[in-house]
Amino acid sequence: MELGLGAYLTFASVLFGIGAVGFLVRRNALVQLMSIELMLNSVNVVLVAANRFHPDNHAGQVFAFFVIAVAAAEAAVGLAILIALYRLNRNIETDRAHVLKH
Amino acid sequence: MTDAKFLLFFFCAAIALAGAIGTIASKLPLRAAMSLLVTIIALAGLYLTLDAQLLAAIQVLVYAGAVVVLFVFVIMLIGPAPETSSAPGSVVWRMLSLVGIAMITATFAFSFVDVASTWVAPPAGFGTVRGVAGEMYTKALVPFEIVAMTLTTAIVGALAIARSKTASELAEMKRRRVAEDASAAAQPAE
Amino acid sequence: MDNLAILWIVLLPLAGAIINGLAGRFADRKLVALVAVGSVLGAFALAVSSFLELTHLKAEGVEDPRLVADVYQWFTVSLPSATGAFREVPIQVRFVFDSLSGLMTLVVTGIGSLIHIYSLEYMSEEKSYARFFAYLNLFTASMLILVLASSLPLMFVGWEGVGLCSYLLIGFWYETPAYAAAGRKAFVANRIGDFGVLVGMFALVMVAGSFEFTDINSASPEMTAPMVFGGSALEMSIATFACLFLFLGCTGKSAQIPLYVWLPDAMAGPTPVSALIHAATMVTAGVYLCCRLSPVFLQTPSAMEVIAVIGALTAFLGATIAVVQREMKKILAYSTVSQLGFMFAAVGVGAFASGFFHVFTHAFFKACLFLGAGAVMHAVHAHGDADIFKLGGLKKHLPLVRWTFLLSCLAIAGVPGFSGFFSKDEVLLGATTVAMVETPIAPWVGWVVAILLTLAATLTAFYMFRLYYLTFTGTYRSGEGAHADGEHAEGEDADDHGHDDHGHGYDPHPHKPGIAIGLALTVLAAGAVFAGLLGLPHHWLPNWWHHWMEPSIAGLALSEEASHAMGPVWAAMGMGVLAMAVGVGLATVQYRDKNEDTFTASLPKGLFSFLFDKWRVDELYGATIIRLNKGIAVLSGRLDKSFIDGLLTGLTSKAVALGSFLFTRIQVGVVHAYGLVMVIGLLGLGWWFLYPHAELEVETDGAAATLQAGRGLGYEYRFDLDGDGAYDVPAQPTRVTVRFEQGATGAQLLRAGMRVRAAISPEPWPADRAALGRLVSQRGGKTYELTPPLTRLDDVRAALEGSEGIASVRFEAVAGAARFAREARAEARYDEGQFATDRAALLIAQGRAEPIRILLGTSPTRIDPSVLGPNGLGVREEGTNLPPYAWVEDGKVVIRPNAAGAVIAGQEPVERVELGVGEATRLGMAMVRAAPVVRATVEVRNAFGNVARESVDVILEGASASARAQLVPSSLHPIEVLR
Amino acid sequence: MSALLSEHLLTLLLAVPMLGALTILFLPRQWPTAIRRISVGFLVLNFFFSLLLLPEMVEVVQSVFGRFPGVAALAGVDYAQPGFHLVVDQPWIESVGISYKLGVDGISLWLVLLTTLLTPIALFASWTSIETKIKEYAIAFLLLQVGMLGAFFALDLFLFYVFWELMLVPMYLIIGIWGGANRVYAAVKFFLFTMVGSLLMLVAILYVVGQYHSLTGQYTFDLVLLHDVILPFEAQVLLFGAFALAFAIKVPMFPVHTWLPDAHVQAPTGGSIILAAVLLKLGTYGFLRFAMPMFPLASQYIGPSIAVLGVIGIIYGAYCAWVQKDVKKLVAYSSVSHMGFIALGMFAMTPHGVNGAILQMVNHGVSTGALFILVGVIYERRHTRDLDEMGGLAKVMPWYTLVFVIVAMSSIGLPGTNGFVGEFMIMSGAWMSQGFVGLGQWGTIFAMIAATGVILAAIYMLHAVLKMFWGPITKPENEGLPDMTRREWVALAPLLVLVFWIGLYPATFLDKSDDAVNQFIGDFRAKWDASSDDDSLRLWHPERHVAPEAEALDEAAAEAARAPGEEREAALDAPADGPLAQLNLAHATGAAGFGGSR
Repeated sequence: MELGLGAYLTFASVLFGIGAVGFLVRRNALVQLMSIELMLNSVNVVLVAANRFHPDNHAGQVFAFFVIAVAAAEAAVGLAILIALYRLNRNIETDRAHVLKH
Repeated sequence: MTDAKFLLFFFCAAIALAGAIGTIASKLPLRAAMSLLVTIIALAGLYLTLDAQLLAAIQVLVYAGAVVVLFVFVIMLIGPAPETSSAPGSVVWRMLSLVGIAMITATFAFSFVDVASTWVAPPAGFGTVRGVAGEMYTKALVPFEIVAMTLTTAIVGALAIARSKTASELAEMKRRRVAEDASAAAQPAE
Repeated sequence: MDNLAILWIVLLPLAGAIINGLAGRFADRKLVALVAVGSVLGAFALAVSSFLELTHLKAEGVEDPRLVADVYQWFTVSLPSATGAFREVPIQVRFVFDSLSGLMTLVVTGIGSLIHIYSLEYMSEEKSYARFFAYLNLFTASMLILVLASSLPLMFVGWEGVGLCSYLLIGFWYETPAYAAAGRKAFVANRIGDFGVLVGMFALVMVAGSFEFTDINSASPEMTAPMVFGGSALEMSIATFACLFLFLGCTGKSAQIPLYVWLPDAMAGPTPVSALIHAATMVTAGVYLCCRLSPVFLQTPSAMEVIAVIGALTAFLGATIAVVQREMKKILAYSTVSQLGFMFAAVGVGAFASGFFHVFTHAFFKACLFLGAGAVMHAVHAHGDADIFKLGGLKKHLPLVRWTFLLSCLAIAGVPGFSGFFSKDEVLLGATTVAMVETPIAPWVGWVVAILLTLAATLTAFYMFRLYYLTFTGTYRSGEGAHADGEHAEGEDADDHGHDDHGHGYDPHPHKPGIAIGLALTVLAAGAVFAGLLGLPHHWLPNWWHHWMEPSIAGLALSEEASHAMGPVWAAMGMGVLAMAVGVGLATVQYRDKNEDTFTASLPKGLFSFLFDKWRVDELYGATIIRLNKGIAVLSGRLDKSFIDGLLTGLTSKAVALGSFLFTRIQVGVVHAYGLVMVIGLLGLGWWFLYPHAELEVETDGAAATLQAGRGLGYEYRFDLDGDGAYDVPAQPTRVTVRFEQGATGAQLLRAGMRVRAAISPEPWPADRAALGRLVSQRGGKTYELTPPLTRLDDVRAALEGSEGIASVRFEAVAGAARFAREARAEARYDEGQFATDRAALLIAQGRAEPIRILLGTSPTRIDPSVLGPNGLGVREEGTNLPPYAWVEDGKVVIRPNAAGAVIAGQEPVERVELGVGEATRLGMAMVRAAPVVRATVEVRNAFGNVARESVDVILEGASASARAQLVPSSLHPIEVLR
Repeated sequence: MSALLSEHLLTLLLAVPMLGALTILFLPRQWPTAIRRISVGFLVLNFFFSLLLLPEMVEVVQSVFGRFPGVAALAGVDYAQPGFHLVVDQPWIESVGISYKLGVDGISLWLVLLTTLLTPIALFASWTSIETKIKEYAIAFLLLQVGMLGAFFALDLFLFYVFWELMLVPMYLIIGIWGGANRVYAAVKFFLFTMVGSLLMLVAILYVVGQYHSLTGQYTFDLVLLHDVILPFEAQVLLFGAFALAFAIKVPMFPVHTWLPDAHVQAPTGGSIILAAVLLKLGTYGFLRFAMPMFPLASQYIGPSIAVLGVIGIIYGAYCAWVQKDVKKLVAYSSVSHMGFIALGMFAMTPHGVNGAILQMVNHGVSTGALFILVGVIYERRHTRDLDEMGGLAKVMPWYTLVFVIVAMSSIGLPGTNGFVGEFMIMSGAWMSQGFVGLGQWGTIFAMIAATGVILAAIYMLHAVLKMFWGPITKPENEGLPDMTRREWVALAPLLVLVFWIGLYPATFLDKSDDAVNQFIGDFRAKWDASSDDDSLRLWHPERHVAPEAEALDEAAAEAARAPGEEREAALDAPADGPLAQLNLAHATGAAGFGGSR
């Protein structure tokens, strides 16, 4: 069986889908953040795989590196917000956090 | 594709998907974090099949070593409470989202399945520290610096958001609240 | 710059004004006086010498003697010519001293000097001494510019300059609000006139092609052409248009109906100003302008008639108002209005020189009267104006003033022998000439003018002597003891400028004027007596004036016989003397040595107050024009804030607020709702990226068509242009034939195959799903078909040749293979064989309108009958309405008109019309043509291998198909298709 | 030095205020006097540099400083020569043809000098009225000058747009920070109005550039090149409309003028001066430089309508001015009225009409600038601009009165002052505007209505003078007001000189712009002729443009020639895949691919 780019892309899209479902279905902000990490990782898979099939340079890998860095930053800030939210509401369920509505 | 890589791909992909499902399905946040860890390590394996050794290492270091640990810290900080049962109305929303996402994923996945590609031998040094770094510090230097600044900003921001109030600030808040309450109490009296 | 002296006439007073204006505040009064009087006297001296030079020239026989000072070119405007090119018309700063302007210059500088001298004493107690003289000098300079200017724009400089000085001098005692308001009124009224001068100027220059007076005058015969204004020819000639507008300017400057209202108010200024500006010089500028442009005015009898009637009416109106006024200067002001009316009446009846002669004599006696009034006011310390009912008996106190005043009164009343008699006689003669002799001007105008002027002259004689008697005879009514009844208990504050001192008495001890006042009065009185001698009645005596003015001022062309007719002469003289006698006599009877108003008080109450309130014209203007304009101003001020700004800012901000309100509704604040929106967005994006969109567009040109498919990410296209199911536009067809070396082993072959793939892998991602190199043939070595971009063929070739076991690589084009291609556009030229047999288009065109296209299939399609023309609905014989139908049968279009069209065209109704493609016929009012249709399809595939297909029916409007069908030009009759 | 001065004079003129802004930036804010002196110093220096634009001044400089190296190499600009002078053209963003292209000609010359003259005066006149954030104020002024000069110089539409917007920001800050009580409203209004217009203009610019690209295959924002594009009539109307909206708002023309009174009333004195004297001119200048030459058919079609708006503005602005209580508002509305004259003159399309419009721009800058300084003078003393609060000032401030009356007279166009020459040229220009190009039959009517504006100008201006100066002093606060200070004299003196200079000897100014105007009208007519013959999208002078297709084809052919043997066949088979193919996604396969296959 010949596995090519298609296999990686398919895998990435499924992983992205799982992440998206997690983000939408769960109400726990922590899990939602993790779902976001899943989605970011799926994108990284696409980048790295595409790079592998066009190995002239490392654009894909470098970009994936940046994605990881930004994801780390996002996790840090996201978790900080989460703690602030927790301090305010005593829970971290996102559908109860709509203070900023209107 | 060598057989070893072939096997590694399937192995890692299966574990990663399983971990991902575990992440979103487990009731306890801590379990979710552990599943995420599994997924991330499996992804590092996938990177290896793609000749991205450095990235595989970074994946393990940054994600497993930092991000997931951060998650665990936070879980420990706020208590590993499971999700409460949700209001009935929002279930419809979430089911709709679930179905929608499933449809999209299927669409994408089936479109991607047949994408043609050819395995070519990568040039020497592909995916190694030397190869990636050589490119990152030449061609992508400016974005690299920007990312550095972003990280710094994020750290400062995270600190600013997450830190608790100082004693004097708390006192001030309390004083104001008391005053507000007093005026609110005075209002109906008039 | 031919004559420096002329330039210095203007520059001297100007320099005086600048020096006094800037430095006078810090300088000694004597110095100020020296500069002010010296500069004007210098100008006068220069004017006299220039005038003598002029007389010399005249004596030497120069037809039109003139001294010219050409200073510099101010700016240019460009006149459009018939060819569309522009001709530059320079506007020169050029001063011309000719017979007309020379005389006027003499008047301005001469009387100006006298009034300057007079002011030395009169204004001696004034604080803003230097300011006064600066203004006065500036006025003199402006007036000289006005007079000496050789062209309309330069004259306009002086014209507005005197207006400005008038404004400044009327408001000289600006602390009294009423005075300042009077100044503004004068300026605005003048400005309305200036508007007329501007418009008139533009109208004239379009014909004359120059701003110079001489050019305009010489071009005056061309000005009888109708005026073209706003693209349509008016019912008046250019001359009439221009002259009426110029006359509007004159009514402003020279205080004629309807703009005269400012002049009586202008008496708020110091008396020397009233004498110089508002009696002797500035107000006569209008007459001067008319005289300057007399040839143009003579081209337009209708405008002249208007001027004559308005002048006469003004004369009468001014005189009636003057009769009942109480203040000296007010009476003199209305007298001035009235006398200006005389001048314009003269202009209007074509007696320009006579009008100007009246300007000349009037300058003397009116200046003398004003200065006399000033001397009286100075003597009794009246400020602003002097009420004649508080004066009286001053002949004892002020003998010199009394005698000069009397002489001037005699002059203005027209007592024979005095200057006013001669000039007024000339004016009346002009009117009676028009009335009794054949001229271009209607005789009734002459009669109206003569009668009105006679009445005005009568009134003039009356009110002037009323003024004289009440002021100088009788007893002094402000003398000591006159106010024993305590009426004047508030103390002596009449000296304080800015107080309205009506109701108070004056200084009980009038004091005699000094040398300066006396000198000015004496000289002017002499002028009032003798100036008339320049223009003795020419029927008996030599008339220097007309002779002198001949080159500068045109007059009515009279026949030999008419110019010697004695009727008008006797009539004019009779009227003048009669008027004088009645007026003076009545005044003497009523007022001599009287102390109260015996006559005017006996007038009916209503008439008196009507006259006393100046015919209520100010009130009329206030209630109509000013109120209207103020109303517009207030309204626009409010509208600007509420409506326009409200619309621009209010409406938009409301719209934005509404939008933001709506958009904030969307923000429900629930994360999952946002997530769902994201899902929807993803769905859209996914659909967009995963499935291609053909978006086929067609452009046809004759039998050819260009098809263009929309662009998209990684799209590839193939076209079927003629609907036969085969894709006509193929891929970039390149076949690579790889020949292997003899005896290559299986392993080598396998490696080579790998190598081929590896070499092509830098292909942009993703390429053909079935791998870049597809094995298509194994005969004679393996043959791969590749679709790499052609720019990379070199790389491919190098890579292939470098691989093991490959002997050679050959590229060849693949013909006819229907493959996906990257082209988005395809062009096709169709021939008959490609036309669809089951489809056709019907083009129905009415007249030159864009045709209506109807696509037909094999089943009948209903056609809207109105496209065949109005009421195109056919009526079958049975009486049922059936619309026409059309369909395609055997590649031909069949139309069943159901009598449609025949109704309009009046033909026999046809059952059935058959058109081959490309054929045309006429149905009703429309040309109907069958156009062939081909079916084109595009198939688009994107990077993910999803395929979209879109088909269009291409209507080949221009296709003439074949020889068997010819296009029928619309001019021919419909072809016979009846079966 | 010589190269700097003679070749990069325009850049220098932009650099000096920029440098000034940088210098001020690094001065401590505790030194207000130093900041004021240095900022005015830089502006004055720039004014002297800008004088080098005049050939006469170059001669003077050479006769005085001839022995310094480089000065002798200076060359005075000959404005009689057609085209732009002192052109600087450096590529900036080459991929889309944006360049740093500056130039000056007879049309912009006096506006540039007006800018360099009035900016220091404005800053100097508001020397004491600004007490807070002096540093920022000075920087805003210096940057404002960069923006204004850049907009006058720019010959690249993108560059023009950049400067056009650049100038918006400092003015927004000047109004919004140092303005009156309602300053934020006024500043936002000013900003929004101008932005709305300029965004549409940007769209229009991009459209024209796109059309040029479709004609020649290359991108450029160069005005000179884009000027050659002849667009279809309908497109011209839309584009001209977009440009006209931007410029009309800036001018401001009648219905979109409402930002001006608010901005003026709230702006500090210096801001008002610059706003009235220079910023408004950019609107009319934009018409002359961009909108009219690029779209002659539309300009001719819409021009009379804009002239109608101008005429309405003349009358309406005057009426509105009459009833204002606030002197500044009065002057602001008088600006609407005066700018209406300029619009009328421009669209008359007669040489003296256009020339008069240019002169009137300068006039309005001088007169209204002076008026705003004068209003600032009284505002500083009385802290009110209400006409009812004044009265009888002539007694306490005679010199102030004299200057005010002179400037008022110049504003109402008294002959002998600058206002008359401009208004006269404009009105006679409108009257004489005949033929196909210009106002045609409407000219006479417009001129006549405009002439009534002369009456109204007298009414409102004298109304203000009457209320302010004449009559007795009714308010005790007005007694003992000091007359003009030396600083105020210094600020006003150059403007007073200009009032009479232009009024008495306008040739100095008109001579420089004459040839440029004649060329402008000649060009306009020629292009109008060409476009009315055939208004399809095309280049007016195709020979002036390099056709890059030809280049590209040459390149492709050369490449094909390089490819040896068999490959040539393949390369020639699909010529469409040359370099051009990457630019144009859609391209023809050529008939060969289709053939007769059926």
